[in-house]
Amino acid sequence: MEHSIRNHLGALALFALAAVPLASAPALAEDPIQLGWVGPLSPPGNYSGGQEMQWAVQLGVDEINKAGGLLGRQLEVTYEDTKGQPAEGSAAAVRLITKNNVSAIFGEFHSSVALAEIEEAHKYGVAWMGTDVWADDITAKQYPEVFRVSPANSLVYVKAADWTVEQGFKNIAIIAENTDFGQGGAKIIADELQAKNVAHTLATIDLNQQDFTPALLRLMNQSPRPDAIQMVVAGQAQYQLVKQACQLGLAPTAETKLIGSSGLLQKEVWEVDGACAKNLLIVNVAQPKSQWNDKAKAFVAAFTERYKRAPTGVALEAYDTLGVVAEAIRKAGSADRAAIVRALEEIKYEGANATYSFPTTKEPAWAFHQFMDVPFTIIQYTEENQGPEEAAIVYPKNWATTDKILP
Amino acid sequence: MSYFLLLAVNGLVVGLIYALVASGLTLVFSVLKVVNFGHGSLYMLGGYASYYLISGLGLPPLLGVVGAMVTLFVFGVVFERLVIAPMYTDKVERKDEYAIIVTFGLTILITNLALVVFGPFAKSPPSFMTGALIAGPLILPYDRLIAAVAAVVLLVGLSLFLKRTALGQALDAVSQSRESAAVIGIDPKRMYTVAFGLGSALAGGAGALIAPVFALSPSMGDLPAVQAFIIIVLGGMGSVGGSVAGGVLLGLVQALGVGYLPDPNRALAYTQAFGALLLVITLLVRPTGLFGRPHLRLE
Amino acid sequence: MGSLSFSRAVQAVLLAVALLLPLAAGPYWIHVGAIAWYYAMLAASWALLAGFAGQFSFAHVAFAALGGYASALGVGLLGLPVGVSMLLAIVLAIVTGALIGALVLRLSGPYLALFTLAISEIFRLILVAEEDLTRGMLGLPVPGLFSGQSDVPYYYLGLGLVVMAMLAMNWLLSTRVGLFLRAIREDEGAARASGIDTTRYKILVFVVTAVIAAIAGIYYGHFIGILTPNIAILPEMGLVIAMAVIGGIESLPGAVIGAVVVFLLSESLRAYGEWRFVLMGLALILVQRFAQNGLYPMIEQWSRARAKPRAAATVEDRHAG
Amino acid sequence: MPADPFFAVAGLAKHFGGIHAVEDLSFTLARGEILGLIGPNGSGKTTTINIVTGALKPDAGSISVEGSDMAGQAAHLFARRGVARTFQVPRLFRRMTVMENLIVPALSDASERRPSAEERARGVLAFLKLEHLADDYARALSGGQQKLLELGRALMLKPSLLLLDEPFAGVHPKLLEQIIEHIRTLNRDGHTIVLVDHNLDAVQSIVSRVLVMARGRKIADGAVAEVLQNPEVVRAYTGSRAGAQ
Repeated sequence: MEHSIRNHLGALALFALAAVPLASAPALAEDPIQLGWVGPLSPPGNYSGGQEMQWAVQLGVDEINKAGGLLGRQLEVTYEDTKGQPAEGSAAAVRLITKNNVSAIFGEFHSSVALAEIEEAHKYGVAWMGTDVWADDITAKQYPEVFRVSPANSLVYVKAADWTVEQGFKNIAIIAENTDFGQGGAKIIADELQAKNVAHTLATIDLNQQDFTPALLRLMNQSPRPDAIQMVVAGQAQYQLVKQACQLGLAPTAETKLIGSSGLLQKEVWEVDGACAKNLLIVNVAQPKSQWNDKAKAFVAAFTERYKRAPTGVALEAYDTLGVVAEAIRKAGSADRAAIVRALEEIKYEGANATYSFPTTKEPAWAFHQFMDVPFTIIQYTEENQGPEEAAIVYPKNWATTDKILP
Repeated sequence: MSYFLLLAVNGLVVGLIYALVASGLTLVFSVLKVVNFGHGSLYMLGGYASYYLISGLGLPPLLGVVGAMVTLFVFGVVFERLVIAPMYTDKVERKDEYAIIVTFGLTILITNLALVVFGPFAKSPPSFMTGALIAGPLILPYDRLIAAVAAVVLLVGLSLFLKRTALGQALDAVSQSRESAAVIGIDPKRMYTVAFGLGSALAGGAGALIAPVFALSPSMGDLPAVQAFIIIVLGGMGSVGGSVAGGVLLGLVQALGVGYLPDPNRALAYTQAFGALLLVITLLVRPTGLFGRPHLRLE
Repeated sequence: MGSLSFSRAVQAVLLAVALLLPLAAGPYWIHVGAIAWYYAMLAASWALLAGFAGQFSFAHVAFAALGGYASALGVGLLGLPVGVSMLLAIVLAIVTGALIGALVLRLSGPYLALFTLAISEIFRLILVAEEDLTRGMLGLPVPGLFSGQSDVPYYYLGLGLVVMAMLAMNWLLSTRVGLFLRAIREDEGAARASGIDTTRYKILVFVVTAVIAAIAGIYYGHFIGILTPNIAILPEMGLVIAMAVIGGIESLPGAVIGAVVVFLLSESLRAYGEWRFVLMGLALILVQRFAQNGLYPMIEQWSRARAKPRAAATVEDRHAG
Repeated sequence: MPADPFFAVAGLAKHFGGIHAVEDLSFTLARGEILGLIGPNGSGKTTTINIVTGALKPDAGSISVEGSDMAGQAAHLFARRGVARTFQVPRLFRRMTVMENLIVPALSDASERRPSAEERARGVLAFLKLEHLADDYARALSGGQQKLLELGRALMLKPSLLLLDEPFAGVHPKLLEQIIEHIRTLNRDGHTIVLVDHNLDAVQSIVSRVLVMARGRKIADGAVAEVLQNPEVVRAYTGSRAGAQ
């Protein structure tokens, strides 16, 4: 028997190999302050958005550490790829909380994943700060630990819908991707248009899809032809939509405007769509260049220098998310989880994109811990190869650089 | 009527492009009797290969396509020799499963590798020709037109190659019957290697041709692969002509389905389901495919 | 019978480790372990379907999705008690499993693979598109099963389900049905000529494995708390296939160990990002290329050769388990 | 007419596309009879076997087994009725042991228990002189041993009719004698046997009656010597006979 067991050790080694991480050592007191970042870095998640967020956060971390860290301690962020899968998100959250012993969690791009993560954050009493997750439900659950710097769908797409109505569009087509982001946003817009009695049609697209021509042809042949197409698409499918709508002569044209989401702020829009991207309207949740503070200017410069591409709104949001969390730690005077949660409710932090605070109002439900003054602009590319910060601002009025929509 | 025509022409053009994607899969199946579940990743590799050849070496776009095909041919030959070839020996018992697993493993390997190597942001090689052909109610972007014409050229070329050249006839002989091919002095194993290399080259060529039409991303091959599966089933597995018919049928069904189904939202959401449903029904009702020659696998 | 005792010993040790793990490991590994049980159930039942019965199906994760969604909708939409809702989901899995089993009777090899792939995609697209019912990609909330904050109850529930599924499948394989399934895998025509009603057993194996997959999905949904159609995407199916193949497609304990090892490895190598999946793809190809029956049976064989060297290595006890 | 026609087919036909693989085929078998079914390659012999064992459904005709018509029924029902077969190229359960190969058909009878099945299997193995291979994988057997095992597997069905599709093809001469001997013994023990071969010489030493097929049709049926005189048979075999050697 003894003999045979010795022979079995080989097989057990396989299992033991997998169990190695079980034995990792607990953190020491004067170790760096640990924070956890969550977001999609691989499919089926929106990995290009996640990558930009991760870069922006690391830039911020390096800045803080170079300046001496927080409370005299260095800052260390563990990045967890959640692949856009809720189970990955909840496992990542538990891992960050229990294994990496993080003081707070932030990030995320997908609402469905965020909804799984906040359950764990709530369970363990760890602050969770959403960077670019728009579903109302996230803050509507009113967990004390859950905050959000990004807009809620109701906050932005109500505005976007209102703007289209103000512009006098009479017949609006909504094209939404079949993700939490797209379906959530589309519903808000549709409801708002419904409430204002504006005709609209909804079309949902699959992100893997590459040929949208039949759907666009259908829109073209609608009578009357839509005078605006609002895309609620984050993934790369949006580039295809723009290109194909343009090649068909559907939009953007004098007859039909094309309004897109922030994915179109990435420079790839010019590589893929070329001239077709001219006259595109884009919903942007970042401040216009004219409003940039020194922080924003410095961030944009540093980001562009380091990653050889201009940051989009998502990067600014991610950078500010880290800033908010760091500020809360400073204010709390410790990396204690509960203290951070408390500090976040009292914070007033000037970031690159806005000055953040998190109200405790409970009505409407989603407003709880929701940053309300999200900068919201609608911009229009007026030249080829334009960066978003150079583009014309058509909304809101106080920031507008033009009062005329092209063409 | 012009609406119908618009949809139909668009469906036809896209269908030809689909057929091109499927042609390599067809060739591999007809000779090796293997469904290459890694086809989509080879297609993706072809797209990137041409992108880097064009942007890195400064090749003209069409030469980039040729370069991509050569690259993928070599890749296919090496993969076949190293991984697929053992299948023909007695060591491998479950041959069908073996082939599915190794080619599917190839997809997992390459798709994730692409993400690491090529990065997450979309890339797009330059257009073959910008703008669109406008004739009456018809609007056809030139890139699509060129891809469709190239598809026809490649498919006709493939058929002629199989019928007219010695190598092609040898491939065709092996696809009809390994045993009889061996009897007349053709080494089936060499033909398997050639077929897999050519199949990979065709996948790569398709990816390269379509790259300017759609953009490049590491997951760009997922959907075309599924569409290619649908097409080879529709067309009767292993028949080039059948694949063309299958591709066009799929293109038309999708275009007209999206164009005419009553609920526009659902019509679009189910675009891919149309094709999958077509596959399911074909396998149930007419397992030999709609257009192809009957195959032996079914008892 | 060396392998029998070997396999028993390994399984006993692993079960003991699994039972005691929550005492030693922190909440994270308990959480991860609880998810690993989901994959273990899927990999083992897929191994029964594909490895033993030769039905290479790509629809297995779709059955998990079916179970998870049905149970969640039963509670959320119909207002049923959780237990009733779960039962309903299982009944649905039986019916669907039988239906799919009956539809694919004439298909084998790549045709079966393509058919099930298409069915799985259609089902996933329905989950995405019918958002009024499923909430689409927003994700369907699923009520939890236990109050309290700890994942330990889920961990033990999952472990219990794995053990029960293994006992049930092992029992099935030890009866004549196991013999018939393998005969059908080897040569369906010859099996029929030997008097086996292949139709019946092919449908049976689809039903049995669909039920186990559905139970896995039900467990998973209630544990994670939210379901999205991504549960049934092709890469998830690929993960299950990789687990079963690497562990051993013709060995139920091999598949379970494969699932646990692959999942835990991919968790512990998170720092390597996408490289983990590159490695997994490579491992899948290499295992299939050089150890077609998977690593566990190889280790089993190796240990037997060490324990009792003998010339004739043809006798294997593949029911060790 | 045989005295006890317990197996009879009448008007059997099977078409594949435009090809008439079997056309209007009728014959009967008496209990205990041994029949040689011969004909050139492609004459429809294997298709006939496939039809009368349920592997293929006939387009027309009846198959009566002990008085009941089974045409169109599933293959396993034929097997359960005692109609057993072997294949041209052995189709064993390759990755199952010899013993397992044998007990599969036995256990397809729900009333048979495993111990008794194994005991019967050991008897069959003894008869075939394969006892020493009981625990080997079927795939590890030589070609001739595989043929024997397949015969054994058919025997496990307790067949009333045994259809052997080219049992001598590809068999080593040393084993050939053994197989012929087994067939003789089985026939002596009361098994009704149909022996399929394209080669008349090979079967005429065992069978007394032959049925000759050509292009899907029966062209002769009778005692060996008689059939050999039949000019149509000679014509059908001219040219193909040399190739069949």
